[in-house]
This record gives sequence, C-alpha cells and structure tokens, in this order.
Amino acid sequence: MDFGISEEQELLQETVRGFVTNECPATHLREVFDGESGHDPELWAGMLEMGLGGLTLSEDFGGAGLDILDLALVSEVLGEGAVPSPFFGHTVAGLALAWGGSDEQKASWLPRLASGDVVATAALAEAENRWQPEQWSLETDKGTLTGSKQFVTSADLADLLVVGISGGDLALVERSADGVDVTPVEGLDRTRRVAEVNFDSASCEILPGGNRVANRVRDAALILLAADSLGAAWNLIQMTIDYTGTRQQFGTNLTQFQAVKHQIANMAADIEQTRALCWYAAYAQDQLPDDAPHAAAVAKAHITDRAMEAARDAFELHGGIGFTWECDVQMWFKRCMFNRTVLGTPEIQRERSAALAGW
Amino acid sequence: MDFGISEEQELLQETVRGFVTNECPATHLREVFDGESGHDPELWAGMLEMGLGGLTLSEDFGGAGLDILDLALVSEVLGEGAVPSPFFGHTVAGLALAWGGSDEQKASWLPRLASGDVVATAALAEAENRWQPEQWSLETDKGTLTGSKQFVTSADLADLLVVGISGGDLALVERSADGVDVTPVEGLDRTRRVAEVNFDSASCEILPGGNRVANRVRDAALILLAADSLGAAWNLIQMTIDYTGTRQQFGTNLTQFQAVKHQIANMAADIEQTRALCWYAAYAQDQLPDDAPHAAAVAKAHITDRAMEAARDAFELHGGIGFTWECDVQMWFKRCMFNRTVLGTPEIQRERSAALAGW
Amino acid sequence: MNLEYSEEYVAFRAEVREFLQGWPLTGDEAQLPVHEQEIRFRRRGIERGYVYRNFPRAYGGSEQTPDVLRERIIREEYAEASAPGDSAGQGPSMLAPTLLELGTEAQRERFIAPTLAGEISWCQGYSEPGAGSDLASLQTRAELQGDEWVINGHKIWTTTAHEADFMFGLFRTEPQAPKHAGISYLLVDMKAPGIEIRPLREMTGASMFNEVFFDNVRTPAENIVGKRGEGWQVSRATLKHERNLIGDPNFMRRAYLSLLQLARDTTRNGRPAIEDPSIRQELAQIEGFFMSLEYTGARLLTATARNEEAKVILPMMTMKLYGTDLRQRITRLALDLLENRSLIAPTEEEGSHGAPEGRPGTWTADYMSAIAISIAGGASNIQRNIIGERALGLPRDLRTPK
Amino acid sequence: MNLEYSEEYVAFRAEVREFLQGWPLTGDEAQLPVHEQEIRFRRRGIERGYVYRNFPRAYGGSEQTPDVLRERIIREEYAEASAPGDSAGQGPSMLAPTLLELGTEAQRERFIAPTLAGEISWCQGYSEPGAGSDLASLQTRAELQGDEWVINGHKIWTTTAHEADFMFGLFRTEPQAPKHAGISYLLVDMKAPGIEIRPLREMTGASMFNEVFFDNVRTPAENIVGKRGEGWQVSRATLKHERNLIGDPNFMRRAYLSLLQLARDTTRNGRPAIEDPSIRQELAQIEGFFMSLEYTGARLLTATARNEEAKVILPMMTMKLYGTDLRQRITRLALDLLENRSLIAPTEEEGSHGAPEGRPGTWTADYMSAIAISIAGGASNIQRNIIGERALGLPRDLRTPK
Repeated sequence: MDFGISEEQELLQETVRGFVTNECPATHLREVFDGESGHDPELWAGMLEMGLGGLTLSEDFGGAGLDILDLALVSEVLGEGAVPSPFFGHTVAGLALAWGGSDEQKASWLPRLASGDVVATAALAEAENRWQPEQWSLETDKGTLTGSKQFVTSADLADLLVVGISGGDLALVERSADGVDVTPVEGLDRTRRVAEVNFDSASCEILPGGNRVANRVRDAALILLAADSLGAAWNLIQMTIDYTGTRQQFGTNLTQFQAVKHQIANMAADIEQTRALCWYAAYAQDQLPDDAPHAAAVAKAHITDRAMEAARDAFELHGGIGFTWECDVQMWFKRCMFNRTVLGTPEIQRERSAALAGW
Repeated sequence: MDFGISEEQELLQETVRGFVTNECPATHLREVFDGESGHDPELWAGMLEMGLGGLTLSEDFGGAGLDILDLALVSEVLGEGAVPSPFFGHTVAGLALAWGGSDEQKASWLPRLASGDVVATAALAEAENRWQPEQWSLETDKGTLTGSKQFVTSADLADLLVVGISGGDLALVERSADGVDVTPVEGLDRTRRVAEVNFDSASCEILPGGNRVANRVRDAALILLAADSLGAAWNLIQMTIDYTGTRQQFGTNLTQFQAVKHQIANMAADIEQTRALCWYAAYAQDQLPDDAPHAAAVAKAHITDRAMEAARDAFELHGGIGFTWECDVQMWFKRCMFNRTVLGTPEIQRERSAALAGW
Repeated sequence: MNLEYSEEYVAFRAEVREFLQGWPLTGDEAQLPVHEQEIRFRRRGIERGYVYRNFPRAYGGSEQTPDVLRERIIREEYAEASAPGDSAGQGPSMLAPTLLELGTEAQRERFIAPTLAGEISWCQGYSEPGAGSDLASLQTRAELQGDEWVINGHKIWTTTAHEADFMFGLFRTEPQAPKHAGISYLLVDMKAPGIEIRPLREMTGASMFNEVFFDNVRTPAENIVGKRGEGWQVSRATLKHERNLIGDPNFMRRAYLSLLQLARDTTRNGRPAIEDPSIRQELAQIEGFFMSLEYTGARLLTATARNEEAKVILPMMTMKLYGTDLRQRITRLALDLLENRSLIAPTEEEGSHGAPEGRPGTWTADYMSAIAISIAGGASNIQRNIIGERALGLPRDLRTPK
Repeated sequence: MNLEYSEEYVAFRAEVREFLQGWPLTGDEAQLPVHEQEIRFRRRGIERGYVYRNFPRAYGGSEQTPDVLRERIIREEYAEASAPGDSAGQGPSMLAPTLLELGTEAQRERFIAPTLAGEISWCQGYSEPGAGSDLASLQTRAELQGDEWVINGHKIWTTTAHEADFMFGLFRTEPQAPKHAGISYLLVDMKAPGIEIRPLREMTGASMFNEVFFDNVRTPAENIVGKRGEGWQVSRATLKHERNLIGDPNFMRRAYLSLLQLARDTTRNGRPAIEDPSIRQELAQIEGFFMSLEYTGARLLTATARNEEAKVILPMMTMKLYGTDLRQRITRLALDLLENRSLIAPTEEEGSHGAPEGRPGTWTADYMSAIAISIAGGASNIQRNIIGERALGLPRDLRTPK
C-alpha cells in the first residue's frame, strides 16, 4: 500500500508545470483572457506535443495510456496556470469514446484526438441545470439528433462533439454536420469559453457503450474540475503571499499583521488538506470502481467549495486592487467559480454523495 | 415612532442590574451553581420584592402591569448575571394564567404569584423534543391528568404547574395533588435546574382560554430565552475583555494580539447587533400580534445561536482555564446552551419562522 | 418604544405623497433635460422643507427641526415615487456637510447651495494606488506656488470622475512633515488643465471607478478646507458619512427581498427552492441577520432623534462589519440558487450602480462587489481594530518601533 | 499510488491476527492483575516484532525496519482485538523517544525499557497557570543544591498525575537567564516528599487533569535530560509527538461514524434525520472535511515510509488546525441532532478518555472538549502563526521592543 504519487507522476507535473510557466505565464494568459477567441493555437499545439491530447488514451491509438490520477495531476497544474485550452472538453470526450465507443469509432477518432488533428468536446448540460446522465433529454430519430445543450466548453473550436442524450446515452456529432449550430455565450470564466449548441436533425452516431459509461465519464469530469480548483486555489495562495509580502501598509508588510497571516495560514491549511482527497478520488476512478462515484462527488463538492473560499480570501487580501479587471486574481477567481458550479454545485454533489453513501 | 427603550425601562434594567451585582455576584452564583438545590431563597425573595414575581401581571392582582418588552429587558439582565431562580417558569406560568385563566382562576392565583406566596412553573416539553402546543399529548379524564413532562424548570420549588396538554390546551395542577411526581434530572445548566414531572390521574383544572393563548405563551417564553442569551453573551464578552486584558503571554497583554482583538470585535459586533432584534420581537408580542409569532421564532433562533458562538469564543479565549469547572465561563456557557435548545433548537425555530413567513 | 406613527405623522405622509404627485414634471417642463428637471423638483422639495432638512436656508437647505420620523417618511415616499430629493452623491452627502462644519464662509457660499441642488457635482480624491486603508501614506503632492496649489500625482477609486465638476481630496502639502501631519484637504476643478481621467475596469466588467492623474494641475490657494496640514482631520468628518453609506439598510432590504424572490422563482427537485428544507434553513438564518441589521438601523435613527448617539457607538460601529458579512451571505446563497446562470458574465449595466434587480448577472456582479465592499471604506480588518480600540477600549496593535 | 496490500502484507496480517488470538490471556495468567497481564502480552508483542518497532532491542524495543504498511496493519489488528500493543501513554509516546534522542546512556538504560513495557508510568509537567501556549514564561523553579534539584512551584493540566510514577517536565533552573534560556528538562519521582496532587475538575464534570504542587521536592542532579538551560529545545522534540497525537485520525473516524449513526437513530419529522435534506447537506460537508483529513493521514504515513517527510511539512502542520475545526463541526451537529438530550449533564465517565461512544452525555462532553482542544497543545492562533512562519515563510509577528 502506498498513498502518494510516484516519481514519474511528479515528473509529469514538473514537465507540465515547466511548460505552463514558460508558455502561459500570467502576462500571456492575460492576452488570451482579454482576447476575442479565448484560444491560443500555439499553446494548444504545445500541449498536444506533450501528449495532453490523449493522456489516458491507449498507446494503440497514439495516447499515453495513463490513468485518471495522472490526468488529475495534469489538470491541477493547468489550474495553477488557469491555462486556457480545449483540454477539459477534449479529454472528457476522449474518455467517452475510449470507454463507450465501438471498435470502429475508436479506431476512427481516437488517433486523431490524441494527435489533436481533431478537437473534441463534450456537451453535457441542458437547460435548468440538467447535467446528470439521468436528466438528459435530447431525442434521436433515425440517426439524427434534435435539441439543445448548454455550457459546452470550446465548442467553437471543436470538430467533434460527444453529446449526452436521453436514456443516459452518448451520441457523436460532427461539428460540420448540417443542423449543428454553435452560439457562443459570454461566460464568466474567460479561460474556458462556453457556447450553447443546437442540434436540428443533425446526423449522429450513438456510442454503443454510452449509457454504460456515461456516469463514469461524468465522474472523471468531476475529478478534472476538482483538481483544477486545487491548482487554482494553490496559485491564489501563492499570489496572496507574494502580494501581501511586498505591499506596505502602516509602515510594515501586510503579512506582518497577525490577522493577515492567520487568514493566509487558514487558506493554506484548508487547501493543502484537500490534496489527498483529490488523489484518492482520482485513484478510485482507476482502481476502486465501487467507491469511485461517491469519491468523485465528495471531491468535487469539497475541493471546489474550499477553493472558492480561498479565492474569496485571496481577493479580499489583495485589497481594492483585487477588484480590478487588471489584477490577475480575477482570472483564477472566476475559474474557481466555474469549477464549483459546472456539472453541479456543491449542494447538488452533496445530495448525490449522500445518496451514493446510502444515507 | 420611536425605536428605543424608555428612561423608565433603562431605570428598570439599572435597578435589576444593581440588585444582581450586589446580591448575585459570580462568587455567590458559584455557590448556588455548585450547591445541591440550585436555589437561593433569599435571592428569590429579593427578586420578588423588586416585583419580578408579577412584572406583567395586572396591578389589580398585585402585579406591575408591565409589557413583554419590560420582561425581556429584565430577562436580559438576569442573563448577564446567570441568575439562578424560578423566574423563567414562574413568569411563563403567570402569563398563561393571566391570558388564559378564568376570572376565578386569576383571582385565586395571580395575587399569590405576584407576591411569590405561590411559586409556579410551566411544564411544556414532552419526550422526543415535543415542545410546541400542537405536539402536546397529555390527556385528561374527568378532571385528572396523566402523562409525563420533561425539562420542567424549578419544578421542585413550584407549588403550581401550568401543563401543556393535548389539543394545545393548558391545565393547572397543584404540585401537592395526589399523583404528581417530580424527579429531578441532572441538567447541564446548573443555574436552572430541571425535572421530569409525572402525572398519574392528578387532579387538574383546564384554563378555559388555554388553547387560544398557548402559542402566545410559548412565544413569550421564546423571548425570555433570547433576551437571557443576549445578556449572558454580553457578560461573556465583558469577562473575555477583562481576562485577555490582564492575561500576559509572550510578554504582552493577550488583547494586544490582533487575532485576539479581532475575535473580540467580531463577538461584540455579532451580539450588539442582535439587541434591536430582541427589542423588536418583544415589542411585537405587546403591540403587533400579526408579526409576533414570527418575530419570536427568529429572535429565539438567531440570538441564542449567536450567543452560543460568542460563548464558544469566550471559552477559547480564556485558554485552558476556560475548560475548568472553577472558571466562571462555564456557568454562562451552559446557560447559553440551555437557552439555545429549550423550546426548540435554532433549526426547529427556523423551520417554524419559515412556515410563519409563508415561505 | 412605539412603532406606530401618530396622527400628525400620518397627515404628514399624506402631504408629502400629494406633493410627490408633481413628479415626473408635466407640460413644458417635461421637455427640459432630465438633469434640469431634477434640479427644479429638488428645489421645490427644499422650499417645502422635505429636502436637505439639516442644511441652513442660507446655504440652500431647508433648515428644519430634526425629526427622524418625518425624515423617514420623506425618504420612504421619495423612494416610492422615484423622485429627486436628498441626493446620495458624494457632493451633497460628504463635501457639503464638511464645508458646513469646517469651510470658510466664502467656500460655503460658493459651493454648498449649487452642490445640494445638483448644479455642481463632485468626486472624491482620497485613495491612491499605494494608500488604501492607510491614508497616511498618500503621495500625491500639492505645492503652493504663489497663490495656487500645483498638484502632481495619481488618485484611484474615484467614482464619477468623468462627470464631476470638482474633486475634494487629500494631498500632501508638507512633504517634510510626518505621516498625517503633512496632508491638506483641497478642492480642485476637474476641468483644470493637466487632469487625465482613465476609467478603471472592475472584475465585474463594469467601470464604476476611475484613476485620476495630475500633471501640474493648478487650484487657487483659497481652495483649501481647514488649515494646511490638517486635511487628515477634515477628511475624518467626511469619512464618517461614507462609512454610514456603505451600511445602507435600504440596500440590504432590497437585496434580501430579492433573494427571497429568487428562492421562490428557482426550482429544487421540481418544487420552489424556498420549500427545500436546506435552503429554508439558510434563508431563515439570513433573515436573523437581516432583521438584526434592520432594527439596529431603526435603533440608531431613534438614538439620533433623541440626541443619544453616545449610547449607540458600538452598534453604529459594528453595523458595517455586520452588513458586509450579511451581503456576502446573501449573494453567495443567490449564486447557489442560480447554479449555471451564475456563470454568465454580467453586462456593464449589471455591474454598475442601480443595476436591474434580480437578474443573474446583477447577482454575479454583486457577489464580487460584496467582497470588494469588505475592502472599501476601511477594510474589515481595520474596522475590527477600530471596534476593538474605540468601542471596547482594547489596546492598540503592537507596532514596530519607529 | 497503490492502495492494495500485496500478498506479503496479506500474509503478515494473517500472522498478526493469529498471534492476537493469544489475547486475552487464558489459564493461570488470566488470574493475574490486568496491568500485569498487559505487560506480559506487550512483551510478547515486542518479541514478535509487532510492538515498539522503532526502539532498539537494547532498550526494550523490537528494532524493526520501518515499514509503514506493517505498522498500519499492526495498529488495525491490535485495535480490533483491543490488545495491549504500543502504548499511547505519555511515557512511551513522548518521554521514551526524547530519552532515546537526547538522554544519557544511564537514563536510557534505566527508563526506556520499563517505560515501554508499562512498568514505569509518566506524567507531563509543562503547563503552569501563568504559562499555557507561552512556555517561555514558566515560573516553577528547580535549584541545584549539592547533588539534588530542589523544586518549588505549581504545574497544571497534568493528566494521570495520581497514577504516574515519574514526571518529565520543564523547570526554571537559571532564573537570571532570559526566557527560554533558563529552563531545564528534569525527571521527578512522583512519590517524592513535597508533591501534592489535586484533581482539576473540568466543565464536563470529569477530572482528566490535575494540578501538581511542589514544595521543596528533591530529584537527583543526574535526572536532567540535555544540558542545563536547554530544556526548551529538549521539550520541542517531545511536543512534536503531542501535536501529532491530537490530530489522531482514528479518533476522528470514530467520531465521524458515531455522528452518522446518531443521524440515523434520530428522527426529524417522523423520519431518520439522515434523510432530512438540511442534515444531509451538513453531514456531506463534514464528510468532505473528514475524507480530506483521513487521506492526508495516509499521505503522511506514506511520506514517512518513503523518507520524504520534508515534502509534507505543510499538510503535517495544518492537520491539527483542520482536525480541531472538524471535531468542532462534528460535535456541534451532534448536539443539534440530540436536541433536548444534549441538556443532560455528562457523567464523569462520559467526560473522560475512553467514554462510551454515542451516548448523549459523551457528545455533550466532547462538544466542550473539542473547544478545549483548540487550546491544548498550542492554541489554534499559535498554530496559525507557526504555519504562516515555518511552512509558508511569512514573517514573524510584530513584537514590542524588549
């Protein structure tokens, strides 16, 4: 028994961290954040080069054959940098195909997902906060799909959509198909742009194992969000330490005020304590299927919630400047808001985890 | 319109406060707290002399003819001193008689309650936290009462009991009647001793207006508890200021540590802000019958809850010594616990207030 | 305690209400620019004794005997009619009382009446990038050259700078003097050459604040309020008003009622969220805080009316801290109720003062503003220090030796 | 990461379990006093290499290669069998490692083995009435007279003082030296003349702690651990162990499971409270904190096994603060579930260590103890300072000039 990440995993994090530090420092992130598209093709190309297009996909399809735990570790680092990219949707769609696709579907799409020749995303949410497989309602008719999905990340960049439909099934739709309409929505988190996607008799293919794996796909997505918040919160703590360590008030450093120091200590205690939960929940997806759904729900609720509290404190400790558009805090603050709500708020996840625990 | 207490009311508080300071300082309270009976006949006699036996009873019956607001103001001061006495039950029983009794019952009992010749109390709670009139279940049969009530304050001292029975009715039972059995219970709050009272075909009289006024009596009792907690919390804050102001650590006063000072400032902010709510809720009992039940529920939930938080902080700020039996903090801490739970926890009161608000 | 209005006040309310039938203006007057209409109607209110009751007639007020009840009735009725009465702008609410207390006769005569009417508008120049809660470390300098102050530096968090005619602010006039002692309170024409205004964008996407840059900006020597080097003391009179503004209970009431409405309009498991036991508990808890704040407001009004402000120092000082916390509780629950809808970026309108109530974007922006509020007008930590030291008599913080 | 036990460990667990069939003792041995039985069985565990694995054989340990997994299995199986293994007493857990690290050879030989076995029991003498978190201000003096220390003063918060054979503690031996520098770490026979032990009653009604008064109590000069005046440094090695104890995750797990059971056994509106949406939310939130703590515990164990403790300084240091907060959340919700039943005074048993789980009185006492815990072993505020300064590199507090 060994509860910790391996040297390879540390190396993976360091590699991605090095890439993020060099290729997506806050100054660069700012450009993308303020930009029209929210996308940086070069950055994404670099991520694909590192293998982030198919981290968990089988090596047979050009993937790296890694585990959900590795994915979570990468997601954490991307959260640290609030890295804008199609990573989230692309990864979730890849898992759906890998777990639920037919051999043909997999052979046809996965190598292109791994290489990034095709950008994919997952369309899960519907109106009225219907994120969960049992709530999906889109109907198919003779190989065509009709209805609307919301909060689809990087939909404008995607060539392929994995769409949650009624019966908890998953359908593949090509973005270029007739009847697919993508309407960008002005989302709060400008590091991950979202769109509403309407399907009007758009031709689709069902993933044969879709409804068997839809919950598992959702759980993996929950882990990605939790890990992202863990990284984002940690970066906010670091930013706060840096800021309060240089900011002078009443003749001394802000950090010399006990109230400030204690607030930072509380943030650090809160966030650092959630890291092991994040690891466990990710590991459970790989190895402990019975515990995986429950662990994912708890991790998503708890980590994204604590991260939001840390983001709130970081904002407050930055003083007035923290409220400005120019201050970098907002980019992570809004990312934490996104992670906390997408796929279901902590309240929703807690009700789910309670049910899964048999309470 | 005038939202404030009058000079007479300030004087009333000052009078009672002077009495409490002189006759029930912490050293004296400690004796009663640690004592067997939890009662000090002299102290009670002094309170009766000040008119606290019939503060709200009509002057025709020897009472002071004051309002619930005045009662709340007195209750606050008694909370400041954590004064042990039959005041709570005696007052509630008096209100029940005054509001729901027949002319004969009133004429027979109220003068003796006002003078203190008769000590009364109210028996409201039943097993399973059934405090509310609609939950009472004791049945009467041919003028006799059978069943059991819990958490009856100062039952061992009482001559007369006002008992909540099925149908939200109120019955009068003399303590000396056959079939009345009082079993003291080792309660947490040693300033207000409680007992289980069993009735076995004990002869009783129904208050003719009982079920019309039972809710009103309960609401007045809620106000008494809220006001008591307000006073208790304020005293805990004062004790904490005194203690941290003299206690030396690391070469300075504890209060010079920003973390300590801020914790005290938060306690004071929290508690002082509830004073106006307490006044309003008490006033509503007198003057705004439509709003009275809702205001009582909110005040009870909010004030006793905030007071408990202040008590927690006071305990923590007293350091290890706060955990000892000898430290006076516990006497108020437990009084706050009592007030918070008796007649229904904040959770229960909030569900009630939500329903009363039509949510 | 008596929460009934006596007959006298009932009659007064009817009288005010009737007067307010006159708004909006009709006939030819309705063709005037809105700002002009507002000035006219405000002047009528002053004549009637409804508006600026605490200011002398000599300076454009209506000089009425203080009467908290009448004032409350007026406020309620004006709000109901959305009519222009006492302005909440920084000129009437902050500068005018300061001039009344500490200005020269010439300053009072020149500025107060047109400020109250709305003819001269003001912005505030206190904060600087390096000096938020710690005003003593201000860097923007004003040097007396002949009969003019020459100003160089940089102010921030200036609301309505682009609309204001004048700024009142703090400037360092005695660079040698230590900390507070070197600061003076000056009035500056915002049209003066050398002033540059840059809107400051907030994280909500709106731009309620500005930066103001001074490059050899000149203002007459007589535009100083109070003595040279005593600006700090002058500003404290003003700051008191601002702290009160932030705790505005009407604002909180609207936010609270809006939250209840949201809980009614939102669904949980197919039923209104307000019926969900968990949401009900949170709402009811918020109600406890809200009612405490609301009645504390009434308590403070009465204390003022009775001239017993000395008795309410603690509740007055703790109101902001408590209100800040409550506003955060309210907006946080609103976001939880909104779920996905909280993820849409607020529009500029939704992030600004007077945003349309109840819109998801307004809530999202308000969630962020509520955190910012714990910083504005003295950060919460500073408030806690002040409460501890001034209201509870606790000692001052430990300081490094100077 | 691998949470499976390999075959080797599965076999090891079976072996331990089989050995534990030997407890309780049978036959003649079962007639011995319980304490004697415990010593015997603990000695057998040491022989097998299950108990005191980190102590050298020379000093009565079993000197095993560190193996966190085996240690965990042993802990789990011993707990399951309620068998006497590694003792959590202050002697084995605090004094023995200190002597091993800093004691003289004579001290090690005399004390460690019997302490581990349970033949010599210890109490701790750090706190004094005037010195809780601030050990530097200790007042109890020890004066070297000839070859003996003569002790006068007063210790407090001493658990098991009346059962202990010896005390290890801090005493001021150089009254002239400043603060920390004047303190030494001494061992004192609790049977020595001049010692008076008074139980200290806690607000729970129980007496888990004592005061110990010293009136010219003598202890041999050689009973000093470390150098004269260096007691502070010696004690820090020990204190580290205590801080770890307080964050014990097994304790938290029992409390958490007990809370769930309570929520199942309690009714809300005629149904189990655990089905009430509001209670479920609170429980699920607590579960998030609990699982974080539990897996952080596993993370720390693994880091220790890998000799990578330097990587986990922050989670190690934050565990107590987090655990303290969690314990308060758990007990507070328990009281809300208990309602009236929380108003009954706990019995002495319910307020003591090893109180019967799940009883209302146990919860009520634990609610109070949970607050006390935020004070014990370094108050939470001190913890926050330590985390800020040592783990996050923040500067030290401002101090008054000395």
